[in-house]
Amino acid sequence: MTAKPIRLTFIVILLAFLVTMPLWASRYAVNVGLLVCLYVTLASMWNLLAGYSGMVSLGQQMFIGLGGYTLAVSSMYFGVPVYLSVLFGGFISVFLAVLISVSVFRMKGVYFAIGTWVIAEALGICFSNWGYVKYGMGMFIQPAYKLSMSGVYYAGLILCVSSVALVFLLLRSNLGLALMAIRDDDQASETLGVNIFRCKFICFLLSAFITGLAAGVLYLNAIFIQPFEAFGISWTVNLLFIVIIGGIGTVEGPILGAIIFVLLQQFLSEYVGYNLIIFGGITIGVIFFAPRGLVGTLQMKTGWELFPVRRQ
Amino acid sequence: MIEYLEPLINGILLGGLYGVVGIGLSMVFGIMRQVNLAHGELMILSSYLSLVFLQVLGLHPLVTLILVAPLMFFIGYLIQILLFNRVMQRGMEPFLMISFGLSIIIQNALLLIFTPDARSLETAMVIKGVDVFGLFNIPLIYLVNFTVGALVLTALHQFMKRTYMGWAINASADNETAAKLMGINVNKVYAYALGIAAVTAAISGVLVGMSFTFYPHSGTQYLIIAFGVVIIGGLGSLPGTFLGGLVLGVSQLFGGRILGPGFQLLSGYIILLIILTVRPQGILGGR
Amino acid sequence: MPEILKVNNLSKSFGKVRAVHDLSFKVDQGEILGIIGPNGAGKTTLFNLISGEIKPDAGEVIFNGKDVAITQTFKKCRMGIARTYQIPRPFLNMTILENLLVGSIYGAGKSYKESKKQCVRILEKTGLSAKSGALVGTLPLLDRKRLELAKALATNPVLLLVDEVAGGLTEGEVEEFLRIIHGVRKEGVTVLWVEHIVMAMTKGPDRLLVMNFGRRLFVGRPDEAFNSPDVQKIYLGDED
Amino acid sequence: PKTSHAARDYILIGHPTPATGPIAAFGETSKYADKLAEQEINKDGGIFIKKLGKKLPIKVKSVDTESNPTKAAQVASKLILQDKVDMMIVLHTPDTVNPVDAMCERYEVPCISSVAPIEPWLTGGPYKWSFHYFWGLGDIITVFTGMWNEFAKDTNKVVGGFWPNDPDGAVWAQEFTKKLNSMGYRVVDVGRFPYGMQDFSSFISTWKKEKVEILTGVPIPPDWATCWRQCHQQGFIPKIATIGKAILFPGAVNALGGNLPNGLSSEIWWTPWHPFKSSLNGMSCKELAALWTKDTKREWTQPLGFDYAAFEIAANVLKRAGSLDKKKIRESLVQTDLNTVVGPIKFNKKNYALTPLVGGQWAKGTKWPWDLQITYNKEHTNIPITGDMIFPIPR
Amino acid sequence: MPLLEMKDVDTFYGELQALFKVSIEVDRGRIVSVLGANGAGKSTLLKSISGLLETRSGNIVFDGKRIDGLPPHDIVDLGLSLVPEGRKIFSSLTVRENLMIGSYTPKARKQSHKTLKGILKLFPSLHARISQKGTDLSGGEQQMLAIGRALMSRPRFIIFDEISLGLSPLVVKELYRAVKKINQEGMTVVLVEQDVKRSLKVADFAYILQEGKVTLQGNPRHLTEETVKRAYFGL
Ligand SMILES: Nc1ncnc2c1ncn2[C@@H]1O[C@H](COP(=O)(O)OP(=O)(O)OP(=O)(O)O)[C@@H](O)[C@H]1O
Ligand SMILES: Nc1ncnc2c1ncn2[C@@H]1O[C@H](COP(=O)(O)OP(=O)(O)OP(=O)(O)O)[C@@H](O)[C@H]1O
Ligand SMILES: [Mg+2]
Ligand SMILES: [Mg+2]
Repeated sequence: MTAKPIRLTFIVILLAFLVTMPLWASRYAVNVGLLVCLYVTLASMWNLLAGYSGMVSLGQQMFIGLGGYTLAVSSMYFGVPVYLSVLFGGFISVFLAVLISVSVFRMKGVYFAIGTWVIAEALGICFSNWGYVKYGMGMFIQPAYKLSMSGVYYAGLILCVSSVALVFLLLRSNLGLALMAIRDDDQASETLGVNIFRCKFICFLLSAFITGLAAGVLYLNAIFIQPFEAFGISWTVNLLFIVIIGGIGTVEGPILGAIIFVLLQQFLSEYVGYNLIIFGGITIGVIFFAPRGLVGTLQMKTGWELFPVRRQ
Repeated sequence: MIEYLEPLINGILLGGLYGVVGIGLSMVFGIMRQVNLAHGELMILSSYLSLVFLQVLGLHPLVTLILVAPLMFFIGYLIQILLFNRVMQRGMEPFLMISFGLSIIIQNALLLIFTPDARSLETAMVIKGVDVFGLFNIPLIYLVNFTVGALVLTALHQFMKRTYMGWAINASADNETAAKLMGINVNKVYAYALGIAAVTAAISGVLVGMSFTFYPHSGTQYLIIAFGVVIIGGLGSLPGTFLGGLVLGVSQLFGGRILGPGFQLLSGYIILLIILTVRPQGILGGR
Repeated sequence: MPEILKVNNLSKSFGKVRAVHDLSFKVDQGEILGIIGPNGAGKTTLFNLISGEIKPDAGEVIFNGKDVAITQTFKKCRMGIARTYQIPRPFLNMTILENLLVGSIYGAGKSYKESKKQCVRILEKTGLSAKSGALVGTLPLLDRKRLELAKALATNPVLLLVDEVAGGLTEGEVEEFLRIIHGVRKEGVTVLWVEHIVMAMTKGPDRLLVMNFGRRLFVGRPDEAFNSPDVQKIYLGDED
Repeated sequence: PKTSHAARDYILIGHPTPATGPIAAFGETSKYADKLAEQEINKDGGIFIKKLGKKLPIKVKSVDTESNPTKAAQVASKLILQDKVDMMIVLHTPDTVNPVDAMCERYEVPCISSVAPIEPWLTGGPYKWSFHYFWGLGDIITVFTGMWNEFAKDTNKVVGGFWPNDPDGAVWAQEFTKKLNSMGYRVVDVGRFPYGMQDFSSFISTWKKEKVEILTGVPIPPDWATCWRQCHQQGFIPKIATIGKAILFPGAVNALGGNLPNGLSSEIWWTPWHPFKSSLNGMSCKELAALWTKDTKREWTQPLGFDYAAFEIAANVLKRAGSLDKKKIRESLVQTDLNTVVGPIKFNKKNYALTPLVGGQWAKGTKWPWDLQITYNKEHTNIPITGDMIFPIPR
Repeated sequence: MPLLEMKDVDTFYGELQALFKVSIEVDRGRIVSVLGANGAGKSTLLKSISGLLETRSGNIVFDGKRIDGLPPHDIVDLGLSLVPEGRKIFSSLTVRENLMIGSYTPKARKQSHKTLKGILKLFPSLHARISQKGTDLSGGEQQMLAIGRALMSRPRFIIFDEISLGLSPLVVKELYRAVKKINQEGMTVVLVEQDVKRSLKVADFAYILQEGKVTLQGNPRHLTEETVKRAYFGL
């Protein structure tokens, strides 16, 4: 097959482009690049849950908020180096994921979606009632003032590349097979020996960990965190937009979706008053014209995949 | 004892309102198996429509329903025909996205037309209380909300259980192909269903508009209530929706009374999570 | 022959319906036990109880000397109990090969390489080789039935529960399934087979279990069963 | 990191504003005030830049924050990095001001911010590049208690607190409780509560039980509307209700419905009666409010003056800097000493300036359904009293 | 004039052609059997008639009216009913509601209660489960429900896809008796059945499909087992 070398070259060129970006691109471009990287990461993790394991979560923001707050608390109150704090954020997110897993895995489909959302809302309320993190006032992550832009960018890039690679490898692994089976028919997959709880659990933890990390990097860039926003549903709605516009259940979907999303956001913010109406219109339009997302529709038309996960 | 009677009664009555807020979503969510993120906006749109009629024609808010309800039915019908019908069979996500797009369009169009100013549907009722044995007052508006809520839910439940249209809505959602083979015009039936859901949104929009103030972005807040209510009760069960409203209302007010006001909303969520953990299909949910 | 499965006083009700009622029987290793009975007699429910998808109200399911009535489904599969569904339940968005790999990797616990080899063999055996890369969504009924059986075989079963795989097939196709199942038995697999096709049930099983209203009505050789007046009355109906 | 000035023939001022979302009501006047000030500044060519030897007009670039802090940070960095703004102006609530100021600190861009109390703003300090003008908590406590003290004899000095768990609520609860206790008031605090509650009966019955006669707090408008209506439903009407934030906007007040706004008191940071003049063209506050009403057919609101004043400061600072070098602009900001429509602005060591605060009350109006009257001015007697306090709140 | 006439119909699944110029005729009051191996295109044929699948060319005339291109629900209104492959029971309706929805068309509604009684008599095991959820039934019971549901519309023309799938021999026998009876009362019937012998025994006419084409047609009494087999497998 000739597809394989083409694919490899493409990936290498893309990587080279991304890695050298801070050297030649404007700082604005790098900033946008960072946002794209972070959204790719977050969306890939949502896609891992929703697109491959059938766990449509509306509560990813719980890990975003937790990651951000862990960063804020440990860097501001304990003087922990920022990047280490970001790592803590990942671990705390995993901890939360373990705590709630027994409860949320009993729920399926929309129940799971709403269940996770409610947990995130509840966490938001808890944080806004908690004096230690300054109630609803929010916190500044001041050590981040001093970080270099390219440093944060590379952190984002590493997360982005490793999350995509992780999803790809995971799907090519045996676990990926089980996940797809669970998504299609969970009961039937169980009678074929798949331990559903374990598979979902692994995915959920991975997704929590990386989402927590990405949130840390995100708030290194945003610097100010506030509970209602950090634990707000709009995060997951954005991820939903990215994954669905890009193509759910594909590795490439979140990448394309994130690029479109970030560029749209940058572009639209200037149309004050109309920006969201246009955004809504575009959302509906894309769903109509590319029902399987852009990547899904492209794949149908051309049959070409950048990251093939099927077993022949 | 008396101390707990007040939150109990208030909670039940508040729950009635929550129930109505949930019905429209329950129709779409439980019966058509889709998540309509624009439900809250349909409610608030109705509140604004009622406001317009109220100001232009000088009617009582409840009376404006005579105009608002058919109008919303028509709007719901059109939304289904033009937008939702195209993605009904494509799983959960495309529908989620389209309804999300619709919700931000409605929200921001309202913002452009009506400015971000607060509005309310004025009636003399809102500041009246009903004295209960001289112990405490129950807001009159709560009684109205509860009564309307109970009526709407009962009517709709009977409609879904006893009429061909009700069966047809359920059947279409279960299996489109088979429904077509029964002679059901599936697209039209869905459009009726969303029309009905929009009418319940209109009713809850007017009640909410009378009880509270509203803004173009108020919809979101009611959406999560509606979700809670439907989930607690169990998908597809209209009595469940009403029960869900009561459970949410009572647990909020009790939580607020016992744990402190900061925990009023939180205790509602916690009860919700506990119920879902113990009974992942909701209280009256079948599967 | 050692006995591999023993069902003791098993009961399961759904509301007022007693789907399986105080049922007991034994199966020897390597045997093919056919199960027949009127519609709603409880055959599928019995399978669900053995494979673990539903838990019994009372009674025990003894597999290889161990009571597995409340063991989790996936564990039972790994112990060697495999099943097919009356209405095929393939993984629609996966290829045929992938469908089988799930069972082989998770149920049989093999490595990816070994699994692939095994699956290719099973695909040949069930006549699906030509379509191994196709998505399941478009397959016609016969192929779905074949796939249903192939998936179960991929888990390397000790005990295979077959629920109406031959329903809706032509005589020739039924005979093909008969051959496959006899082939499986030759490898030492015990088979429980539910079917409404009289031809298959006379030729296939060593013994027949006849169920009615969740109870055991008759156990014995197929010819005996079909000649029994009780069975004729409740199951076959009068000659026309 | 440095941001250099882009070659262009105008001065670019970035202005993130909450045009949509829950706090959009604050941003309502932004667009109008921006235009007005921009026209005035550019009337005779704009601002003289020494290095170029000519005047450059200013241009304002507004972007929407969607009332979301993270979005605000994002659009601010776009303004800084992509549009290379020479200066930033940001107003309206900590949620908008804090993240934008953080971005300005990070990328070293001079920034003028306002309409967020000093205390939550200060938590992001010490600031180098951001300069803030507004009132602080001390001022508001003084004004509120000042208003109550005038009727000290006629109340039992029991104060009910209605403070949400947002940036303002947290700080207000703490400071008010401390101060009020020292002044001989008793505070009945029901605790911090989240936005969007539908039922406040547990609050109200607590206040009733504790015989509260003065109600105070800093809720958002919808929560206050719900609470105040339910107070009436429960037959609980305190003698005084002094509420921050929720009754700033005529829209929110009208929406209370019926006679409910009558007698509600609040803080006042700007009115048409403030005795200040525009540093751009000498226009009085009254004229400014009249212009707004003429052009938009709507009642004046308090943010109008503050929106406008931000541009007065910007023009003055740029004029004195005579340069687009960010350091020079900052220096010039430090030296600011200007009389604006919201009063004199002179930034202190911590980069903020306090603006005068008085107290007032909503009463039946003539032109509009409800008018905000200034009823208390002890600390700033140059601001005239326009009406007498209605006491107690009529039933 | 035949009740149903289908001429040179081509049907596709996407790019894949499943029917090639298929022509069939069904006379009023007949029982017609459609036979063929798995994948021969029987279900495709039936779906084309009932409007579930669009035909690409050719025409279908039912009772003098062209029905190709009409949506399925309009075709049902004309009195044509299909028992689909795979039962397709409505999961949120009870057995009773599943049956009642069968009489959705205005004509059928008027007599729904009477029809219901008749159907419960035909399938007594449904009677016992009348308020149970439709999909909680056993496989065979679901098949009965699907058949009963289609009969509820009191069609003039009924098509059974895999009529006896999953039914016990006893029930099958009774079902065939019932089919004969409703046929005698005037209903036109099309049967798809894997049990060739039984099917040919009741049919007045038979079509045999192979790979999407009609390879044999005729009166069953004139068809020998040999010719049928050949038409089936193309031996
Ligand atoms: N989940 C359920 N809820 C309620 N009743 C059920 C459920 N599952 C099965 N039943 C009932 O239990 C009885 C036994 O069903 P089962 O599926 O075991 O029958 P079966 O012998 O497999 O019949 P068939 O030959 O028709 O497939 C049936 O009468 C059925 O209606
Ligand atoms: N949804 C579909 N998409 C693509 N191809 C299909 C689809 N359904 C059927 N086919 C193909 O069309 C052909 C005819 O199928 P059809 O279902 O009509 O056969 P059949 O005679 O009814 O067989 P069976 O006895 O298995 O029901 C088969 O080759 C099948 O693979
Ligand atoms: Mg069965
Ligand atoms: Mg078929």
